[in-house]
Amino acid sequence: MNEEKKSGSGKALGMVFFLLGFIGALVLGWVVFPNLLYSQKAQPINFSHVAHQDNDCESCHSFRPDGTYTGIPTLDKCVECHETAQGNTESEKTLVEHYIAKKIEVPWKSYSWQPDNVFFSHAPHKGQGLKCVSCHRDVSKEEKVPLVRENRITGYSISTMKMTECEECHAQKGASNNCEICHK
Amino acid sequence: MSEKGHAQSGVRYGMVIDLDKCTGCGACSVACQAENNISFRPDESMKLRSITWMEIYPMNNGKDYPDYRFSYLPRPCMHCDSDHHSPCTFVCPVNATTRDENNGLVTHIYPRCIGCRYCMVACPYHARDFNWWDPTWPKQMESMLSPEVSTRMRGVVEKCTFCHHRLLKARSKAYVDGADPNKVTYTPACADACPTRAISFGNLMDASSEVGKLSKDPRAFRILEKLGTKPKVYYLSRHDWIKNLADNAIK
Amino acid sequence: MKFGRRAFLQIAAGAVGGTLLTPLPWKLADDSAIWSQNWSWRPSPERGEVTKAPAICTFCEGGCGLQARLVNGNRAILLEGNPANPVNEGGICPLGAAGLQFLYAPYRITQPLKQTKRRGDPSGLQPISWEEAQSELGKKLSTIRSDGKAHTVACITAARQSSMDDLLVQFFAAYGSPNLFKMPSQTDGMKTAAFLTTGSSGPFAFDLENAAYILSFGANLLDGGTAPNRAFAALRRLNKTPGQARIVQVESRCSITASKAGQWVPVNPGTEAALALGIAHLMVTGGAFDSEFVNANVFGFDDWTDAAGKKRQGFKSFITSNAFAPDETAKKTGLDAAKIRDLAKEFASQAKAVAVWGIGQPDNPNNTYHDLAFVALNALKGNLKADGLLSIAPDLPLADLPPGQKDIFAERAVEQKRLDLTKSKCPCPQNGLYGFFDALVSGPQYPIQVLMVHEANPAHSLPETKLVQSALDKVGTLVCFSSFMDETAAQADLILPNHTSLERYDDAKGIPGAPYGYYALGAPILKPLLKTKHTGEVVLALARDMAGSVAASLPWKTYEEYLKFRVDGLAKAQKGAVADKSGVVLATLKAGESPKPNFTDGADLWKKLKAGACWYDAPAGASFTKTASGKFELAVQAVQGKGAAPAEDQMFLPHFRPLMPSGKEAELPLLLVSYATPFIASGYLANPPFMNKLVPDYMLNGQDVFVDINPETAKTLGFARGDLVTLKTSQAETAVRINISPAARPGVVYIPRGLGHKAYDEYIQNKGVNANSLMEVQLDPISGNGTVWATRAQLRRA
Amino acid sequence: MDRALIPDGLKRCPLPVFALWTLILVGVIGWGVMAGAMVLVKALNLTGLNDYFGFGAYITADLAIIALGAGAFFSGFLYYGLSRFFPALKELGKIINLAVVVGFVCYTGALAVLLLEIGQPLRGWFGYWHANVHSMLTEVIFCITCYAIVLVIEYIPLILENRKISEVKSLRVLGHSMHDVMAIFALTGTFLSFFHQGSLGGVAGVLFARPFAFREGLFIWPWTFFLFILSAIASGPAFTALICRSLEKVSGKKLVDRSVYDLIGKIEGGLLGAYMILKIADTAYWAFGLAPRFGFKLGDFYWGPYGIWLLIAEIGICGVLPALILLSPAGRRSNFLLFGAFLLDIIGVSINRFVMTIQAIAAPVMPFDSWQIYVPTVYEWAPILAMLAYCILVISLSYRYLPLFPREKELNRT
Repeated sequence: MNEEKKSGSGKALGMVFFLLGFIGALVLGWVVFPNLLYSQKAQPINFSHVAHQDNDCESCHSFRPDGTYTGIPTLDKCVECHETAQGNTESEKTLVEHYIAKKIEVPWKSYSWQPDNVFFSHAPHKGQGLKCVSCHRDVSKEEKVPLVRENRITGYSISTMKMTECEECHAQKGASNNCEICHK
Repeated sequence: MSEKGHAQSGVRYGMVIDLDKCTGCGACSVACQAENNISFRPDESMKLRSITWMEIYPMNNGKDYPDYRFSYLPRPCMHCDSDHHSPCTFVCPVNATTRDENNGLVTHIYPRCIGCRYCMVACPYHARDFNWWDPTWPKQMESMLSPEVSTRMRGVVEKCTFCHHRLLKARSKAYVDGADPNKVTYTPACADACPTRAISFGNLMDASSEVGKLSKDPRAFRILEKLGTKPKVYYLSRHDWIKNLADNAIK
Repeated sequence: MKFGRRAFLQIAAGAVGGTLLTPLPWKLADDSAIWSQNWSWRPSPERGEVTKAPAICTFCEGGCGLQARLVNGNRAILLEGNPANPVNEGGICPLGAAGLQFLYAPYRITQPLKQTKRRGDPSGLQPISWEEAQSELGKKLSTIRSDGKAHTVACITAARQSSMDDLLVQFFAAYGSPNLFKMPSQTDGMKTAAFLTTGSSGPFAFDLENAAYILSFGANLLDGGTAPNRAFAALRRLNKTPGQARIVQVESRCSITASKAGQWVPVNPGTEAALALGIAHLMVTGGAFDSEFVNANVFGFDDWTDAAGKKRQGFKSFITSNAFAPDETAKKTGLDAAKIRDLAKEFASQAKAVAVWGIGQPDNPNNTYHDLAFVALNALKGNLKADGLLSIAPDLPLADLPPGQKDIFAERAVEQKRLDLTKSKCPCPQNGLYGFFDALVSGPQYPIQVLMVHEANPAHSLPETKLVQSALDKVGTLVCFSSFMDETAAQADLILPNHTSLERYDDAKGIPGAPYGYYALGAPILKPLLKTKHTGEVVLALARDMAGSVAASLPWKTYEEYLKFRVDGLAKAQKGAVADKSGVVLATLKAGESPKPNFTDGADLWKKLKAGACWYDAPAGASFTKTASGKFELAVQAVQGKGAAPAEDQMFLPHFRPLMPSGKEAELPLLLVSYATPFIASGYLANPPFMNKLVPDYMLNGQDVFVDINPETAKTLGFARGDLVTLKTSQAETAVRINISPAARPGVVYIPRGLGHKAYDEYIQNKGVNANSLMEVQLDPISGNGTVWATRAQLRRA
Repeated sequence: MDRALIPDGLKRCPLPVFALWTLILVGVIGWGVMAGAMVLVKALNLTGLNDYFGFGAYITADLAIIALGAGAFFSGFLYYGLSRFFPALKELGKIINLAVVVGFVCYTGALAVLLLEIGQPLRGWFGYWHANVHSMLTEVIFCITCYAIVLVIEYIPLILENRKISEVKSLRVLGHSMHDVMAIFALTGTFLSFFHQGSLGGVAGVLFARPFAFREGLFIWPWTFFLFILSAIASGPAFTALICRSLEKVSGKKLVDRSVYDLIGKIEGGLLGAYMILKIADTAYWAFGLAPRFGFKLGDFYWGPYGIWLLIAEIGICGVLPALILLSPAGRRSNFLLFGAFLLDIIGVSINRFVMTIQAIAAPVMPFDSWQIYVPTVYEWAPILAMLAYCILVISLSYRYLPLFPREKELNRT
């Protein structure tokens, strides 16, 4: 292999090959990889927030007396209205027959599930000029619950808030950013 | 962080353990294990690898029968209040262990810890334990695990947190009740459990509090005060031989 | 090829460059870190609402109030003390704090089992349904009964403070067997002594709460005995002021109690009573005793004449003899005379001084004559006055069970003597268990076809294991009601697993050694986790199926109903009150001055008790109306019983009479004493994993147990710390390691109790040796109680 | 192929012999890598470490090897930096290449072992990302990494000098141009090394609750910072020289002039002497000033296997003695004494690193606490030995295929 006499065309060709690899990598990294990384999981049954608009968020997502937050309601909450079917949607049918009748909790998937090592309490955040939608998606017009996109490596939902976001807001609001404020 | 120079907040959580009341029964240590999801193994007799946040140290007066006397000394994390940094927080390369200058708690965050064990080397009280194995429980006993404390992973350091998750819970309740979250009080599991009421806990800077008073008691002393670690755990004893064992003194 | 390679290199270069400009490498690095923070193989506790549920602690007889933390009402995550309970005031002992590890123990028995092969073969234990199990046992019992052999059915239970105890008594009375035995306890000795001296049926109780000076003769106050809280409170109260000897511990070993006490009086093992009599001698000779009380209420202080008109020596002339003079006492106890004089002076001069013994020891009772010596000391202090520091535990006004109806079978069987009494006679309340074992082993008068064991593990937790085992081997069918696969259950022919105490209704009727009335109720904190059943329910079902008089004697449908019935009686009595919030101080209760009831009827009381409140009442004091003399008897006429009067006068009097352990001193030169430690559960329950962390490595290391010996003893034997040696007693021979400790008395070897389990799981199995297998039991001459104090032993190089 | 790679005009041992030698080394490395993999998979319970000994063999080996690797930066500093003012130092040019190779292997090896030491290797990079500026370890992590990179850059031109590679014009040019700027890298390296050698000392020195290790401040650092630097430069070049000598023995050739050894001897003698004076002063102050303030006698720090002999060995036999030898011309003249002294010097510094790491934590601080003994397991030995094997392998390869020693040809004319 004698490198001494390299033709100009060779150089150009080299450039082409280089770009080939370069652009290929960019596409892989920016387009393909993210889609590979996140799985798409459907909720066990559809839940239409619109259909439940007659009552406000608190009537289903509320605080317990000890300051903890109920998050996604458990079955007994559903039972309050859906002892028997109210309408005739498929998902309500499954709710009544499969879950309520058999007393099985609906295995809802959370969109903003925090890992065990995180302590998050809604209590301090409520009434700090924060609305539900400041952190959660707006469900007021939501007929159909979206798919849950889970990171295949970490298991985090794509909409799980990461620490940097918490830190920023805490910094802005002058709230403590000490580790144990949010970790357990 | 620590640069703020501490104690500005007026809250310094601390503990006082009365060795005249303590019988060394170990209830504090067991309650701590249950409260904090501390893992255990079939054989726990290899003490240098056994995870115990509240360790019961034996000590004796060095005399022979029948003048011999001994005592037990429960040792939680001292949550050292030494200036600027605690021995351990000073050395952690990744800020996994820090001291909250709002309340003096020295905490350790497992997901951040890289397991270099420099903090263990720095701590003269052996208050820090390393997860040499993947923590595992008998299947049935996984039902006993508390959701209020995360289970650890192997390869990280852990230690007594003064049950800071109880503080967080108390604060949440205060927010909901509309009370002042900075005025809440709480007790760690060990103090709650102690059957002889030998352990008291509270704000050391509040002179009217029980710990505020007891820490000024003539019987009060701390371990290794000469090192300037300024522990926030005080001990009480009426026996000189016990006090003498608390700090090195050239005889 | 050359071209190809260069092209490849160029593409690669481009790819590398490009990749670095995408999130890929950085995201992967970050995600792998996050992955390591949430490894799927570490458990992630289910989240949800955390609630509290009241409970009572039945892991020992202390009757502490508990509080369980639950997640979503179905997962118990923590046991705490109940702050509203006046006994433990929110405190909890290590065993209680680890209690959930029994609920979730891997070695729990998940459903009824039947042995289909040789007894003890684990592969032979086959799961059966509850119906099968119950009918199997029911049929057996019915057939035996209809053969008129009801007396060949026996039972051993540990139930003492629980209403299960009365239920079993009722069942056996109706069924027609006298052979119902309790696991031995100090309470047995307390009852014997109380009956002999005061004629009452209840055990002695000590007012630790109001004592200013506690002279403890080897009592286990702080070393992890049963019901420790009152001792803890005393320590708290009396340890305040430096230098003052408010708690004095008389014991051969420097135990925790000895170390924490204001003063430790080291004596030869088993000579505590000798010291007590020595002190009595000085008090009487020095006239430093409550003569007013003695003259008015004590029989047998002066010389007396017995029923046969024979002149008998009284306590006064007996104790004043030189045999009890300080020098003599010094010889026996190993103390110096001066020390004994000081002690006597101190005890005599103290206003509120009480002599205590046996408290907290969950194990076997004492030599009765020695207990009488301690009682005598209190009598001399006048502690048995109405509001004295020594009294009789009050009898709770719980509803009595309906009079058991006896049919022909029951009548016939009950004529049969209880197996242990077929050889000896006993005029007093006593524990016949060891007599029962002896009878079984030495070819019994009649065979035992069925032995039921309820919440007890005799195969491991009773001293002289060898004897117990050979007795169990003699039994026709062994039926176990244990929740756990313990050593006894492992060799059962039929197992009907009980709920653990946190899954069932249970109660605590008073606290051993406590003068005040106490009753607490425990309701299940969650649904039973396994296919288990409350033994009380099983007994009721058995009775129902037998119909006739048996069913009629146990009319309750459920155990809950039975307890409601009992509580109803408590309510009807309109005595005592409930403590539903913290702040109730039992110490201030005066004898006879009951608090005003703060509950209306049975239903109301039940509601309050179920919500975690406990019932309490004032002390009963002591009365001597039932004795032959109508007084407190220092000279115990009851000793005579039905038999012929003893020849020697001292047989009526408290005296020092150690029951000598077997074996030659030449061969077994040392004494072995087993001790309880707060770090190891030594009763029915095996040590929970949490507590294993407390056990120091100089007590247990890997599989090796350490025995404590004095440096001097070690020197003479030429042992160094950690040496592996052979420990030999008349009972067994085993390998142990040496721990050299100045806490040990020269010439004595100390071994911790509660180790050496063979059953259960890897967290418990094969750790150390079972002290009980080395210890020797002597039957007390008066009561026939199995007593344990020391065993001759030898240590030699392995 | 092998022939073609060997620098022309130089003699090297026959390929089979070399192959065998390589094979052995690769074997050892494989063994160590296996052990390392086990540790990564089954976690650190395989080691002899425990809650008492958070640091052990891994750290000790790293500290020692990094100290000895200091020869690279210091020789570089003397040669590229100071030789302008002290022409005598030009002599070092004859050995500077070897120094670079030694430095390279020491640092890269150390980094590899460091990966095993942490419980959560996957999060190792937190050290850069979430750095705590107060932690000496942070300083160590950054400096070592940077300096390792510098060493790679310094090593590349040597590789490019390989006969075969230098046939490629572009690479040859690159090589030469890198040589010209080497001075800059050498000085950058000097700067970085200065810091991390020091911060390694800081690691022990800042443990203010560990009376054995803690030293008081000088400027903004505990003075162990400076003691470590001094001890490193007082032993690094000696290590390089010793390796060079071993190469000579093995290959049976003369690789550098005796004068080079003599010069290094002089330098090391001076530095070691200076270090010893300060170290003794430090020890005295620690024993009679610092420790008593914390309630300790010197005797409290020595027990059982961790006896006072360590102090005597470190300061006396492996400190003062070699210093004296190296300072005396007579001592330097005798090969036995000279290289003996070098060896002692190296051992001494290694002992120092061991003592500051392991004994510092073996000594109980709480009066009712007890001494403990640390025994490393094969899972600690194997990777460490593998690291050494790796060092030897790279040095062997470099010696065989690269013109490390400019004077080799002349010195071995026959």
